[in-house]
Amino acid sequence: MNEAKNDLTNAVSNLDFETPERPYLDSNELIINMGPQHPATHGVLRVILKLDGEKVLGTECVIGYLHRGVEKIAENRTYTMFNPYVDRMDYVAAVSNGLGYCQAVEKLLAVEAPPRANYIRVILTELNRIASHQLWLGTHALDIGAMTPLFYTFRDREEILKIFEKYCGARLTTHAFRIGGLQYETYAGFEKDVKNFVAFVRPKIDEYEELLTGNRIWIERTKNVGVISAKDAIALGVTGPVLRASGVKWDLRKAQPYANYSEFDFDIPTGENGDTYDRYIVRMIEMRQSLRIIEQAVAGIPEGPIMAKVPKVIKPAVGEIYHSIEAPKGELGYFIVSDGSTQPYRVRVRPPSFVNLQALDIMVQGMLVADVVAVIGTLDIVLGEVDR
Amino acid sequence: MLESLKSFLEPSVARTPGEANNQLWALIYVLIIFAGVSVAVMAMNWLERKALAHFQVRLGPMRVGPHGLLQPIADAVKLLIKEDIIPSEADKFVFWIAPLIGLLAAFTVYTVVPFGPSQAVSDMNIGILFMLGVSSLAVLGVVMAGWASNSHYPLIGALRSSAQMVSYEVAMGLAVVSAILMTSLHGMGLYGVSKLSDGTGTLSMIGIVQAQQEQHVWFLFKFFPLGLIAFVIFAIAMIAETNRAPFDLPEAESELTAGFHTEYSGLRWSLFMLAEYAAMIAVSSIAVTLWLGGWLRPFPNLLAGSAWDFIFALFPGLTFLGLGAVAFLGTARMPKHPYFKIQTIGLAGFGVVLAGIGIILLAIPIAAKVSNHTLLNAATTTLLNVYWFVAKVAVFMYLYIWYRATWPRYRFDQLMRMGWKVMLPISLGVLIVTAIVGVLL
Amino acid sequence: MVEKYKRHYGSGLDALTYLGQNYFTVDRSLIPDFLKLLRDDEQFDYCVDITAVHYPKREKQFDVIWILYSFARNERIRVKTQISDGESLASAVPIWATANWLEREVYDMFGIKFDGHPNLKRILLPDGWHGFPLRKDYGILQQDKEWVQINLGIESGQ
Amino acid sequence: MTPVATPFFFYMLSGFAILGGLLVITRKNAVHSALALIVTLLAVAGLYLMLYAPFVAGVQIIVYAGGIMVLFLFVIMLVSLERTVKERQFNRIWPIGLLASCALLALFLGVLAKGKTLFEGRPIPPLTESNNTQQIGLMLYGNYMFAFEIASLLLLVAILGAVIMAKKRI
Repeated sequence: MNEAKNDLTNAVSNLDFETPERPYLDSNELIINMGPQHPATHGVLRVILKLDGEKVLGTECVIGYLHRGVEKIAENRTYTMFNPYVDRMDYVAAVSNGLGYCQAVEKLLAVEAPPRANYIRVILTELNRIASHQLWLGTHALDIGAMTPLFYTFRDREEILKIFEKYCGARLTTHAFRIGGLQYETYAGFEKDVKNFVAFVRPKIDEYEELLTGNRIWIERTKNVGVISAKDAIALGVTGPVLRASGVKWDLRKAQPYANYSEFDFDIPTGENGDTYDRYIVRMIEMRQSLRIIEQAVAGIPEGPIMAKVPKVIKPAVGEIYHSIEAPKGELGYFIVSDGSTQPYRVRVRPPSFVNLQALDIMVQGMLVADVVAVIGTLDIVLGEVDR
Repeated sequence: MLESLKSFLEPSVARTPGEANNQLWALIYVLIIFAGVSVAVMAMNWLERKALAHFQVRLGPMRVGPHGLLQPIADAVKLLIKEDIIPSEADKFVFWIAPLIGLLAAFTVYTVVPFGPSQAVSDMNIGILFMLGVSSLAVLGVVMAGWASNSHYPLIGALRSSAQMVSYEVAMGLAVVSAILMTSLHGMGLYGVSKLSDGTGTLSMIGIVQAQQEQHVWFLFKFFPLGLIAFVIFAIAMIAETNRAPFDLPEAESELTAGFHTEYSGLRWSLFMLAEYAAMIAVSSIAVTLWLGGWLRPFPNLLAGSAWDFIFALFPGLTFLGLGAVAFLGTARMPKHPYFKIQTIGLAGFGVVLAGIGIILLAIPIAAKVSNHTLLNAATTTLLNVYWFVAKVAVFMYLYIWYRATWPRYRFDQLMRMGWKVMLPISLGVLIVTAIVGVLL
Repeated sequence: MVEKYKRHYGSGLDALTYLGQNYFTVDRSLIPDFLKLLRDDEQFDYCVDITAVHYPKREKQFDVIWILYSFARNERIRVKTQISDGESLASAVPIWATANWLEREVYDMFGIKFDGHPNLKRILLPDGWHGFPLRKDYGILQQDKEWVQINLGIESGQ
Repeated sequence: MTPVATPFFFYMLSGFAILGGLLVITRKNAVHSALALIVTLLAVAGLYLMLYAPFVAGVQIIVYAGGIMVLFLFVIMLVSLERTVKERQFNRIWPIGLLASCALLALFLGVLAKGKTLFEGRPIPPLTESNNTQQIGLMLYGNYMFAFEIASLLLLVAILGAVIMAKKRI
């Protein structure tokens, strides 16, 4: 208890924001501790807010409550053994994490996954992107006070999880990919399921938009809230939909295509103002674009092997590699250093949530408490990935 | 005793217990209203959970009783036996008294709510003023709770609440005044103004409804669209006054965890909830009284005559029969598994109770029609008055749930801006235009 | 580009490629200037990541790595430098704002200090923690027993 | 209608008013003082009711207890409480305070002593309760129109002043 108190004062003393001299009525500056147990911090994020009334003077994020030392674990596991661990970082987009890791190791080994594996990887990853965005939308809307979208999105996300479960037996931490390709062939009816899902979810996305996009309160709550300019976004290393909403048309799937994204036709949505509303619109369009990719991919799955020729014991040559993919939250990078043994010498994960969260402070300066909640939601952080 | 009973059921006497200075009857009325509101709050609790659930593609409570019908009782028992925690740093006395003040304010308001021309505890000649005044005291409970908890989230909730209620009370009051203004015009119909009257209106709740009866129009439609605008302003302000979505900032759970009642638990917390729902019903009854003709049935003048009276008199019974039919439908759709046997029986029993009430309520007007007995006639009238009033209030209750399921929450500054820059000027404008129209027309 | 900088800096800089990925190894003394040059003249305006690798057997124990990206050139580059334990580096926060948390994490995990960092303290681990977990001499089961005992009240310290 | 204005209620309400007033000045905690003030105001509203002035009573509740006191509480909560608790409660200007209260007391005693001559001995005819509001309206907009307008002008000036003072800080 005592320790916690000290901790708070320490953290706050670092918030040395200027306060104007107030000779007359001195309204108290309130220090509020939001989290780690708070309905709107999406996990165990703790934000210390310095408030003047309801106006935010400064914030300080305290993270690490979910720190599991993933990078340290990686150094003590073989390449194959570490694969399931990456799913536990961004647990709402586990498939993307797996894709990034597997491809990084494949790059280090200089092998290439066969085309059929790539197609299935793309389908699953894009499904996962939709699932992640749906979860984001539900919780974000709930933060802003709209209860109902949460249940709609979770209902529809369930269909994706069912496909995952049928494919690999797991719903959340799927461990769907292996280094060099896939372990499992698709189940019978996979393609039909995916096609059905695409047909099913299109009108559902319209349904979400009906509830929110034109809603006056929603617009008022999100327009010009948490604005970040393209310049600031780049300087802060913000990636993903947050960067695109600021007007930077940059998506790793297009900029440096991995897997076989170059074969598909899709658009990169961008916003103009870089506010919460634009980020919302960008993500909604991204969901539709993902559906487009899935449609193309599922129509063109080639026959063939699903696993490349990878040695039983993975022992990459001495060297290092950085590989990054466009995860639902932004650029997810893996920096792997090999010393020639079966265990990676060092695995560094470049987590999009962690870097994006850094932008919270400048996004909420001068805003109100309610906006802090909206901005945390719009950054779409997953604490498992922030803390690793 | 019977004479006394008759005298109060007789609509021609049309006296409230307060007016007749009959303390015993007043007490009985108070007890009936207290019980009725408490039951209504429980029903509302169940209804909100169920309706909200169905808005959100889920089922809501299903375990406690058939379709969760006993859930409110289970909740109440749980809250009663829960540990009552008072934070050690809290201001004990204020913390203790805060929920009581809210509750007191919410229930005192019902003194003047007119369920019929004589079905009110008392008919004060400042009725509406009394209602607004007492319901404005409810904010004190919220503010005291927030402050006494000695914690930051409740404090912010209390600050929001006080600012919000004070701002919206102004617009609300002006909207009410424009309705009161209409009571002074004695003409008939939508734009009717009579030069013959002395032009004095009334603040009495019963008087306001009677004015609508005399003018043959609900004030909602009077001077269309002026009455409608004032009503809409009131309808918005009353949501803000009762801290309900989308104006539930004082208890916004995603920002302030639970706002002013963060530190409350168990019984004390349930008192806040009781007060909130009671206040919702109370402000809805103000709206019904002022704009929707209170206890008047639809078209009391256009569709006048004993035949129409009789047809409308069947409504309460038919409503309950309908509810009973819904319950039976539910029974029929229950799974046939033995596990659901008790629930099926329970639901059927509930349906029987509802249908029984429906039959009794049907029987009363029919018997009155046939026998034309004074007492039966009086009972029919009372029944109808209360029925139509409650039915109108129920519509508002449903709207409350609907709003909550649909809209995101406003932000504090937006709420304030809307209160002061939109609602206040419009209500002021409506008031002035109403006055001008009333004088010139 | 590489030639230009090689000429300019001489032996302090080396450009290498592995598996199609380019990286510079530079001397520690060049650090803030060279990074600034990359941002200003070569448009590497996006600092993807800052991290470190520990080689306990080397004299200069740490590799510190900046991963940079240029939107204009659609190109990635890594800058690598070696420092020994106890030495500090100039902070990149004035160059890329994103370096703030990334450097804090490097400090948290490796104990590498960055001069001129506005708020260099632990980020993932609690403030009072002893030891730097991603160093190779820090065991995977190791914990700061003292911290656990004081703050969590767990006597065994595990 | 039987009168509710019994001496019992009068003494009870006055007792509440005085008790509340005493608590207002003796409580160290500003919020407690404000709450005590609300008790006083409500008691005074009750006294108005006993004088058959329900409109004034209602307005007293709405404006003072419901509106102004909530704003008071709002301000008190915003301002640092810890500091006010530490500060001295009374400013020690005893002589002036004593003088003022003595003068007030003398005034009251004078009224009490001369009461018989100031007011006629007969009981005031009870006002009809039903048109109380109308009477107030007629009074305000008839006899006292000028005073009413002056008061509203005064309030307008006060509002402007408050806005200007607040604007300076921003």
